[in-house]
Amino acid sequence: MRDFPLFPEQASTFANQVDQLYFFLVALSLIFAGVLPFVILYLIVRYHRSQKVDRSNPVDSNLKLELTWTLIPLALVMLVFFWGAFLYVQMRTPPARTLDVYVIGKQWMWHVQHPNGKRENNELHVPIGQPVKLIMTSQDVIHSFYIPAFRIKQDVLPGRYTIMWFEATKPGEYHLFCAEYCGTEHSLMIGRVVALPLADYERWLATPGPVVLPDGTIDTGQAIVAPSIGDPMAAAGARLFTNLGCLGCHAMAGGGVGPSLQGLYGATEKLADGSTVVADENYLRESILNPNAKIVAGYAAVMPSYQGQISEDQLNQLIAYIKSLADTGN
Amino acid sequence: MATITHEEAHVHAHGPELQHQFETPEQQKEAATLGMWAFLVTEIMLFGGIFMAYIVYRWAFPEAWEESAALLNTPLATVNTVVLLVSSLTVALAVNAAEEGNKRRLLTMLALTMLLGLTFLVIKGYEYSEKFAHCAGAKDPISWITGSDLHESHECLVPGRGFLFPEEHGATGGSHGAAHTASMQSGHQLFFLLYFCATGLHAIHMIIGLGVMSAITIMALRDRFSPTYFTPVEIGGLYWHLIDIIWVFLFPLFYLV
Amino acid sequence: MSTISLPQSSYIRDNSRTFIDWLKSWLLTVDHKRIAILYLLSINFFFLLGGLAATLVRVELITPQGDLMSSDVYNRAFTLHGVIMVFFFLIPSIPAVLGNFLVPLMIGARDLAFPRLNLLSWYLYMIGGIFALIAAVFGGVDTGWTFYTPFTSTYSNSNVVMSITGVFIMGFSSILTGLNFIATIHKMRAPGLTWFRLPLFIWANYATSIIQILATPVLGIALLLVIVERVWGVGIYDPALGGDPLLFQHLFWFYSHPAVYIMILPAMGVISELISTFSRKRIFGYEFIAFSSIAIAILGFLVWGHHMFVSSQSVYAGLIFSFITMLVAIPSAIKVFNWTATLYKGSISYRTPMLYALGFIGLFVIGGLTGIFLGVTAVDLHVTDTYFVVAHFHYVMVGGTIMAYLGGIHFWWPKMTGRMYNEIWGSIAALIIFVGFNMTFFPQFILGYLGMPRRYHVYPPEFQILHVMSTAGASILAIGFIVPLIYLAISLRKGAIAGDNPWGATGLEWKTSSPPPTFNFDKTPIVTEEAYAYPPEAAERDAASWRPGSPL
Amino acid sequence: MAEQQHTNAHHHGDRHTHISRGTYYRVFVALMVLMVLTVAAWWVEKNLLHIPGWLAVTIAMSIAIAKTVLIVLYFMHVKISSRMTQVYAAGAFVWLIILFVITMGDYVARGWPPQPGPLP
Repeated sequence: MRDFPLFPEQASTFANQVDQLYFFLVALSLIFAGVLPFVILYLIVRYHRSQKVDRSNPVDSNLKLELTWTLIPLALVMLVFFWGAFLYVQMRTPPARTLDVYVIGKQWMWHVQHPNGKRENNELHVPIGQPVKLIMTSQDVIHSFYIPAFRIKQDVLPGRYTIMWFEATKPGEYHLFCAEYCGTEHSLMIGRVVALPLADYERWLATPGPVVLPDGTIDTGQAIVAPSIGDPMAAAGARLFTNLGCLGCHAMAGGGVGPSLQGLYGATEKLADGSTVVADENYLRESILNPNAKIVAGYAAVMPSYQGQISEDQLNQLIAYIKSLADTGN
Repeated sequence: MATITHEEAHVHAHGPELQHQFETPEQQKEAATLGMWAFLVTEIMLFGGIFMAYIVYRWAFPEAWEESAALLNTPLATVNTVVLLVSSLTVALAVNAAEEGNKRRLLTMLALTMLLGLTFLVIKGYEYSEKFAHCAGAKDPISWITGSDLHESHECLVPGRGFLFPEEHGATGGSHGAAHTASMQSGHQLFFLLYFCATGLHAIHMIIGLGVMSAITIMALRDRFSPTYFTPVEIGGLYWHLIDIIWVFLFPLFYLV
Repeated sequence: MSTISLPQSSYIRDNSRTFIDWLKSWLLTVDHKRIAILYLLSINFFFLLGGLAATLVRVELITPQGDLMSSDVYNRAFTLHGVIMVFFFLIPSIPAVLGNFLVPLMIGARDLAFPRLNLLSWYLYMIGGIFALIAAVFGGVDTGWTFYTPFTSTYSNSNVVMSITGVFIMGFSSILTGLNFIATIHKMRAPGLTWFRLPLFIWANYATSIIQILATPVLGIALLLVIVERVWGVGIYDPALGGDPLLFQHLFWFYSHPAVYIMILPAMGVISELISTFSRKRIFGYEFIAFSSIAIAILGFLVWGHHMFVSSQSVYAGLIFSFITMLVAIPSAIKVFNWTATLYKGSISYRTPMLYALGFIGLFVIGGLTGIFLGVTAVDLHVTDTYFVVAHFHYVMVGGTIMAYLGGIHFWWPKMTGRMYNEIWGSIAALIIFVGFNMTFFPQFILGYLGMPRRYHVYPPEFQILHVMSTAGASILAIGFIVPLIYLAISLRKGAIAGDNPWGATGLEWKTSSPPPTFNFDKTPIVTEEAYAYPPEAAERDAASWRPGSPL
Repeated sequence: MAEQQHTNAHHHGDRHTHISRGTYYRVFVALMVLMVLTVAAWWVEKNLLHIPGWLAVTIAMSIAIAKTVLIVLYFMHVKISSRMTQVYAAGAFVWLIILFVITMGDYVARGWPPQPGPLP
């Protein structure tokens, strides 16, 4: 017997909350969609033209009745709106301390890189009981990262990062879908999410394995370090930072042509035009690809663009590196 | 049942300009005006989409906007604005003449309007051809046509694969090669793309407007209008004024950044 | 008028002698009724075509593997289904067929305000349709009917420009219909026909027309920019060139959300007519139904962002769009309650149009309520872009618009053709459609909550049972759509002569002969009473006259 | 035909009012003045004093709106048109504003290009 599910598994902290709201909505719907048809059935049988019943004094308007069936539904939808809104804000606001995983979508596969440098394709291993933040971008068209068992979905856009977070609660394997139509093999852009206890996750992280990189080359010997020791994604970023000559201007001690990046991530930067901006992933991304869009106050617009010179993959590593500078700076 | 149809009855009761579906000339005129306004609403929303894109990208790339607008020919556009405003006056006077039944003045005003409309298009065409000439490597449209004075192109403001924003106008200065990738120029290219889309769509409307005005002129020549019936002049005028209004916004948005 | 023969002169008859003359008399007609018939034929053709594409999609989905067709063909099939059904069937369906036929009749006018524009709008519709057909025949389109960028503008290798041109041209047809109705309803009402005496169908069409003229041009420009981007390779929506793909979504949904109301508002208008007529009662809460149409038209413009909750639109915008979406639910609820209340103390008959109307209420309630699920941000994050959405909008569009369209066609069929269809077959078909529809789409709600994404060609095997149920329902639904074609066609020759007012309905369209003469009324009617002016004792009298053997 | 008069006659009182040629000329002069003003403002902020961008845009747009109002009211006869025409003329601009304000509201709050709000 093939399994025949009627309800999806609950495997994240959101799942139960979303389902509660869902069941509340189903209950509300049953009151309307379940009762109203019976009212209609009753009326059309009782008042069928063959029935001899009292039809005197028909009414064709009643303000009280109109107000009742305007205001009661209004109150109910407001209730579900606020319920949904609070949950939504929560689902869209990642906590401060998260495990950051970088995701690149491309026609038609998902490419994932963990902080320690471990890569995987069309799979996502996550620890349970730990908030995980996915920092996602696309190389081509719009995709959407969707894990039904976690009740969460976020479009993945080219040219910017979108962020999604969740906390898995139950070990197991779950579906991973691309939910935004992205071309011919859209329905093959699927995979699995493996939720593991933290210890198993760390063991898995330390296991090297060959993986196809987004640019098509095969990476066989990944430099894997135990997650507690260091951050090889950031290490790769640091190497890149040196190789690209960034250090020439962005001296760590400050005083260079460009601002120091020490403690930059998460800080509020003052810009030349007087406005301020919070230095998050999207700001860092823009500052690398299009440096002149936002000039930090006190510096000249002299940095060249790295658009087309580094891949999405390398960009992720650079950003991981800059983020690691914030951690040590604190 | 009556055998005389309404149409026959109406042709007798009123002039031939009253169409069969209407009861009175007033009703016909009001319906035409309201219908035209509904159409103008549509036109405004059509340009609204382009203006929406304009607002988004100007907000995203303010410097690119300023640098790009400096390369447009503002004096010519100013002349064009005057031309269009005058044509709006002549159209308004044409409607006035039709209302007063003054055929001579009506024809003069219509002719003036079309002449001004053509002037606008000629100036606009010159502006466009300047841009295209630069892409072809010529200094101005005349040398482009004659084929003389061709040199290595350092500017091409027509969006597309050959788009090249001149370095000396960019904020970055010329020393960094990487500063001139497609992405760096995207703001500039978007400006010119929107410029060509918006003014091009406007020019198409202008051409349609000229067609409408010619049709009205022919009708006027055939004595189709009277002080009681000049609806085509009136709704044609509305269309012309709308073209004018759109230019009133395009002018500061593109040339006076 | 006698009920023994059709009237001597009507809009259908003419004295053309040759076939060419006859053809010309139809293709160059400016009579709103003939144009409505032209629309009826062409729209039904597109409906069958869209239905064929849907059949392909459903048959493919019987098995979880892609064994019947390749993914490319599948993508083209669902795109064809979406483009044809949305742009060439649902949007024009009720306004262009029933609206065209009935608006002048219902307001006592001889024609629409701009008959030639009306004909032009049909030609634009046909040209747009031909573009879409050519695009389909020469390889098809694989973008989905939403044409999302940058896939559509940069990556798709199919006939995008051709299809978009078709949709663009169709848009102008829709605009012309809208502005024609606006001028007509404002300026051409019969003497005495004040706004609050208008049938609710007119109110609904008026609200629809407002949406058509305000929203359609924005779609036009959004699609035009996609064409510009594709043809010239410049980036207005492509982030690689500085553009923003979300701008397209904003412009697209600024049209396409109100477009949902272009589809459903006229349907609600039809239902108001049917419920009142077959209850023999003035409609309950006339003003509330009338103003709720206008409220839906206006609020409908403020909610487009609820299609973009997961698109990386700002959280603030998401909350505001969600809030207004909740408000839109209210006028729809008001309508449903008022229709139900109309039944109370009526004299109800189960004629075919009434069956469709009752079916509409049931299905629309489900469609509307699941719309609230989707409007609630937190739930939407899970169910958007899944079969839940597919089921929801099919409940609204098929369960709503098509039920009303069929109900309206049956109700006014005697007025259009002068003949009655077979009542028994009519009722059977209505029931088949109702059952088949629920079987097709209810399982899709479960599929959607399970997480089955839409537009999937192959899918995990545990979803198969629900997909098979859905396809089984779809085959019943298909039969339900074929049956009316047959008995309606037969009725053209064999149907009983209907007479002017077979339903005993109020409304000006029933005061003229069936089919109506070319200029609708021999004498411009003067209106002295409100719409649905059934006297208080009408229901009682109707019930008293019922004998066993009279129609149910 | 007398009894078939159209009923929607609430504005019949002013339908024969009419805008004189003198008004047209005066409106035209006002339009030209406004045009000179907008170009002058642009020239001043380019060459003489630097003012913030938002102020320059506000000036330019206010002048454009003033011109539009003049054209719509007088040249397009909306001032003496029926109430319905006035509603439609105003409606178009109201709907434009809906489109602009809501869409830009999203952009400003979301931050695109990236510029995060308090809710990332």
